Amino acid sequence: MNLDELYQEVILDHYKRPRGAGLRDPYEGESHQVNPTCGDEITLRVHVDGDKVADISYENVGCSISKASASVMYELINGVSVEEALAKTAEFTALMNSKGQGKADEESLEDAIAFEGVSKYPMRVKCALLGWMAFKDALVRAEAATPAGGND
Amino acid sequence: MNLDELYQEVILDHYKRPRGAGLRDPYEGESHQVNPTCGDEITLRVHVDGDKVADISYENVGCSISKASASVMYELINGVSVEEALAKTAEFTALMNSKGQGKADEESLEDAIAFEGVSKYPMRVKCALLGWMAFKDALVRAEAATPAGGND
Amino acid sequence: MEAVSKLDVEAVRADFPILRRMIGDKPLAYLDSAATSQRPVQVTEAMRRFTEHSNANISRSVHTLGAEATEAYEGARAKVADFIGARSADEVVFTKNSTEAINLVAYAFQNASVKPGADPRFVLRPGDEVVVTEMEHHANLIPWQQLCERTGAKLRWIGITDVGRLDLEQVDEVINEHTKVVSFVHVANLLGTVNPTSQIVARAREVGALVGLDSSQAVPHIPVDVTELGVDFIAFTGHKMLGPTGIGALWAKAELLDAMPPFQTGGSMIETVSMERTTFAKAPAKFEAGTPPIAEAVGLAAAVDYLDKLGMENVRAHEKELAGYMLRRLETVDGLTVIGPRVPIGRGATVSFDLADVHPHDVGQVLDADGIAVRVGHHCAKPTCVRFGVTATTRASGYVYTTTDEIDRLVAALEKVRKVFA
Amino acid sequence: MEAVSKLDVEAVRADFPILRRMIGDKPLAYLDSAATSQRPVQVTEAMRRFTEHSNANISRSVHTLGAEATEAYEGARAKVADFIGARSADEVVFTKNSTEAINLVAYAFQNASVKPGADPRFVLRPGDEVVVTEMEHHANLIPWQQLCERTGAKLRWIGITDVGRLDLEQVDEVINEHTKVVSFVHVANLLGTVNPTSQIVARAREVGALVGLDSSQAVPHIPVDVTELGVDFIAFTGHKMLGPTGIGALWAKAELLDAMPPFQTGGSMIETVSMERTTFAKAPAKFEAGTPPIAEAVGLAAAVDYLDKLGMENVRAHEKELAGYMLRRLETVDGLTVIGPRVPIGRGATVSFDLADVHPHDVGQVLDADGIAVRVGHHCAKPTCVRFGVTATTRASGYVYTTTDEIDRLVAALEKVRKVFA
Ligand SMILES: Cc1ncc(COP(=O)(O)O)c(C=O)c1O
Ligand SMILES: Cc1ncc(COP(=O)(O)O)c(C=O)c1O
Repeated sequence: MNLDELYQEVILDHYKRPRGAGLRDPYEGESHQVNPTCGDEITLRVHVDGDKVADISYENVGCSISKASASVMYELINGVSVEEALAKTAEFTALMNSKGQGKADEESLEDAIAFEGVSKYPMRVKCALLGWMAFKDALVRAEAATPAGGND
Repeated sequence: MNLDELYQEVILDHYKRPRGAGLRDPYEGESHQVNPTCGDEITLRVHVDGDKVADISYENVGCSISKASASVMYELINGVSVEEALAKTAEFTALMNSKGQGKADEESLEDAIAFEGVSKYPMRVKCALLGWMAFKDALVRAEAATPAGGND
Repeated sequence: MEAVSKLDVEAVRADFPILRRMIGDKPLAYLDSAATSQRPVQVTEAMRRFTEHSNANISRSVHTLGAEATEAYEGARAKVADFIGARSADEVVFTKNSTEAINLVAYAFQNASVKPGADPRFVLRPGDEVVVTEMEHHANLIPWQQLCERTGAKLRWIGITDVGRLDLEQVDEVINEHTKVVSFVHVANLLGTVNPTSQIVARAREVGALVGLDSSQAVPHIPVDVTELGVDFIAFTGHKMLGPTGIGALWAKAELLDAMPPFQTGGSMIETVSMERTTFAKAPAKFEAGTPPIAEAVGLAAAVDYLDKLGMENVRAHEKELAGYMLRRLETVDGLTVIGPRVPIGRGATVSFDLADVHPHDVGQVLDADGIAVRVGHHCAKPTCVRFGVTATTRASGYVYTTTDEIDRLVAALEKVRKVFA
Repeated sequence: MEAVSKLDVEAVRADFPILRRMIGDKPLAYLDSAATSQRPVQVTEAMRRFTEHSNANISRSVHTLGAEATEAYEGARAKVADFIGARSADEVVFTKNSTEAINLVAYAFQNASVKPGADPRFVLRPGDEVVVTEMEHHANLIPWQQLCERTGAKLRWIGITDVGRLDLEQVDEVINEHTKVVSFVHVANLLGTVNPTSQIVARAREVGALVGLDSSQAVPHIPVDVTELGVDFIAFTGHKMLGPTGIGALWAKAELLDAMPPFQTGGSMIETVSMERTTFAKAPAKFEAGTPPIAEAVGLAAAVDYLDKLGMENVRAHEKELAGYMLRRLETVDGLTVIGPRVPIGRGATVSFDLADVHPHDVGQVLDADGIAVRVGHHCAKPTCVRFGVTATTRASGYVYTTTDEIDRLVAALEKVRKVFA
């Protein structure tokens, strides 16, 4: 096993200095996700403004991979359109499920390409996806809470 | 496997012409035994007179070993004292449980020595003992049914 | 005979070390595959390799062996799911055998019936009915009997015709608006009957009952596709399909697994646990409390690979021929009566018979002296025995490695039985 | 260190092929035996020999393979019974794992509680209480939680002190005249604590409650004699004691097994069966529905032979030394806090710890890169985690093949962990 491949500088940096951490108002959807095999948890809120992800805020307990992944996600999709956020979520999820076969697109995934190596470690893929699952779930809840089309 | 060792003439003879078969009156104890692995059954009655086993009568469904064993038992213990009947039962049971190591005493067990070979076949030992278990059980019931010491 | 089927039986036999076993001075003729099949060296080797290379507990660790073991175990699940045409690997729950798989479903009803807010499809009350058949293995009878005893529901059953088929004329009456669940045997282990399923499944749907199959004797012998069958659950078992003991499987629709309360509880089936309260993981984990049969799953996957390589259509064709040959040859034995269908249509290569009233124990014993292994007794199907007025039968059953030569040896030895007990 | 104990660890290691495995370019240091032990070649070989020579279903046939398989299976039962000091082989029920053994007992209560005429010791009503401890594995917690939920009984528990021992001061209050059953962990899998049993057993007797042990981590590691323990039942599991997966055991007093209603039902556990009604065989058959893990029983017997040959007193002595060495060495690591007893008294060679708040997943991952396999997570003991204010721990656990050299490698690698996550 090549440790450096898994624990890249970028990952350790996001782990030690998570971007956007903390729970903030306002928000329309909140999700709580648990990884039952290790007990890791995240609570994540989404504030949608128009067709934009206006804020993602979160609090989490977990390993470096799950914490760094949430931080990278924040950087990547906070402030972009809902559509783009979902596209990036799908792209990142596919990369994680590629069993080491996927090639990350730096243009699109930016810092998240550091997780390419994680996809070789099936036991860690769940860690890397926990925050993203929370985002998807919170978004669904936000959309359910907001009258369709209306945003004022 | 040596078939002749298991299916001796004596056994086949008792199987084909069982001695003492049929259910008769009077009797003080009756037992019904089932071999759950093969469904073989015996109903057996004991009539005790004084300290004597005055009659053993039975009806059974089963393989040659179980039927011959009941017939041999009838010959061996019908009409003897309760004490002797129990001693022979113990002797035969020990022989059957000897895993092919026991030596049968012809003086004491008569035709029943033909079962010596059966003790090598663990799956058949239960067949050979079914009637004897019914006898022991019926005797216990007979004694429970009869006022202690009294017999008139 | 073998020329017609596409199985190269001699090549198959070479994979089964036990088939070279001698019983005394006679080569073993193993005609007891309906009780348990033999294992090819591929299965034993896969398990040994796993044990000596990757053995670890699954799901809860990040070390290399743990990851390899988890992948092997989940890979086995996916393979088994694929083998029976399941939509998703998550619809396959590993159990210890078929019996546990059926008990799991029966206990889902029992536990739902005492649980406020349980899915009404699983709640049984007096007045409700459960349907089985008269040709069940005890594994698909007693769990339902017990369930009925404990909930007040009523057990009903579809009878058997004289030729050993389900009496389908009873279906519309026995399955009715009171029926909550129908669980019936796919291929009968005593009679060898392959039951037609569509009419019973259709009737169950009509009355809104759940419907499942005891496929213990089906999955090893005929192509089984759960989607095509249109049922809600099936149970089967590793040791009858070239796999190891200690593993079986329940397949059930994902949606039903979600609705069912857990059966056994403990580690690896939880979401969160406090001293006061537990919430459960999603299926299949929800139903797999404790350390599962990990090496056994690896063995079962190897067995599935083996059967896949042979091709289940070829297995079926081989056994059809074999059944025909068995029936034809057995009927030549004086005093022999087949119990079960006497034509090789809608039946497998499992044939029960009575031989001139010689007790099956004695038949089996004499055959064993010739190296021929058959099963004797009630085959865990006492009600079937009662239906045909016998306490026990002698049963010969074949599988992928069974030859017509072994059947010939059986027939010759049966003649010897008749002589000994004439 | 090893010189003092009578185990020749190098000779032992030679019997375990997996210990020669390389993880990347590092030799495997397997420190995860509390999750599952490795298997010596003697176990694998015994299973292979059985499979290739005597494989058959048990109990119901007269053919040679069937007789051999039955003798092997029942012989394994006798061997296991002897190993734990049971009075009779009939007191040992084979299950698929510990978890099933405990569920079997819990379901005896559940089923007795809805059965008219059941033995009153197994009947639970609102007002009755069930007692466990705060240091249970989920396997000995959730089945009792569920049982209480279904019967209206109340679950109570004995707490843990700050040093990781049972708080015995609570015993007299928690176990009282309402208590019907006490089931507690013998050796705790997260903390490593070896619990003293006599006070709890005595108190349970005083109030007339049944009392049993989850001995999953005890039977593999310390001499266990059920008669001396004076309990009513114990549960343990094959894969943690050098045996295969797919098999575990419940030991219970014969008289209790007789009084308990069956759990799973099906073949091989009956006396007679009709469509209407079933009567059950005597224990242990009554609790072993379906085809049991036959080859696995053979493997477990070989594991018991292996442990017997080592001598359980020697195993215990080796692990006592190992525990002392682990504790001493781990305490030298900066920022490391042991969770559980910090002295090698009343504990086994299973040590959980926190390392400078680095998440156990990361600890485990870095160790794996050095070939060191430890377990990380909640170890199926979430309430224990909560008690010590952590969501997970890193756990190193040793067994008969564990060397002090492997502990040294662990300690060195932990220093590396600190560097990566400093
Ligand atoms: C204390 C304890 N109890 C019960 C179990 C469950 O054992 P199994 O998973 O074999 O059922 C374990 C092991 O995981 C354990 O450590
Ligand atoms: C039709 C049928 N159902 C169920 C079973 C039970 O299978 P197992 O003993 O593996 O649970 C069997 C085999 O004995 C069977 O033939």
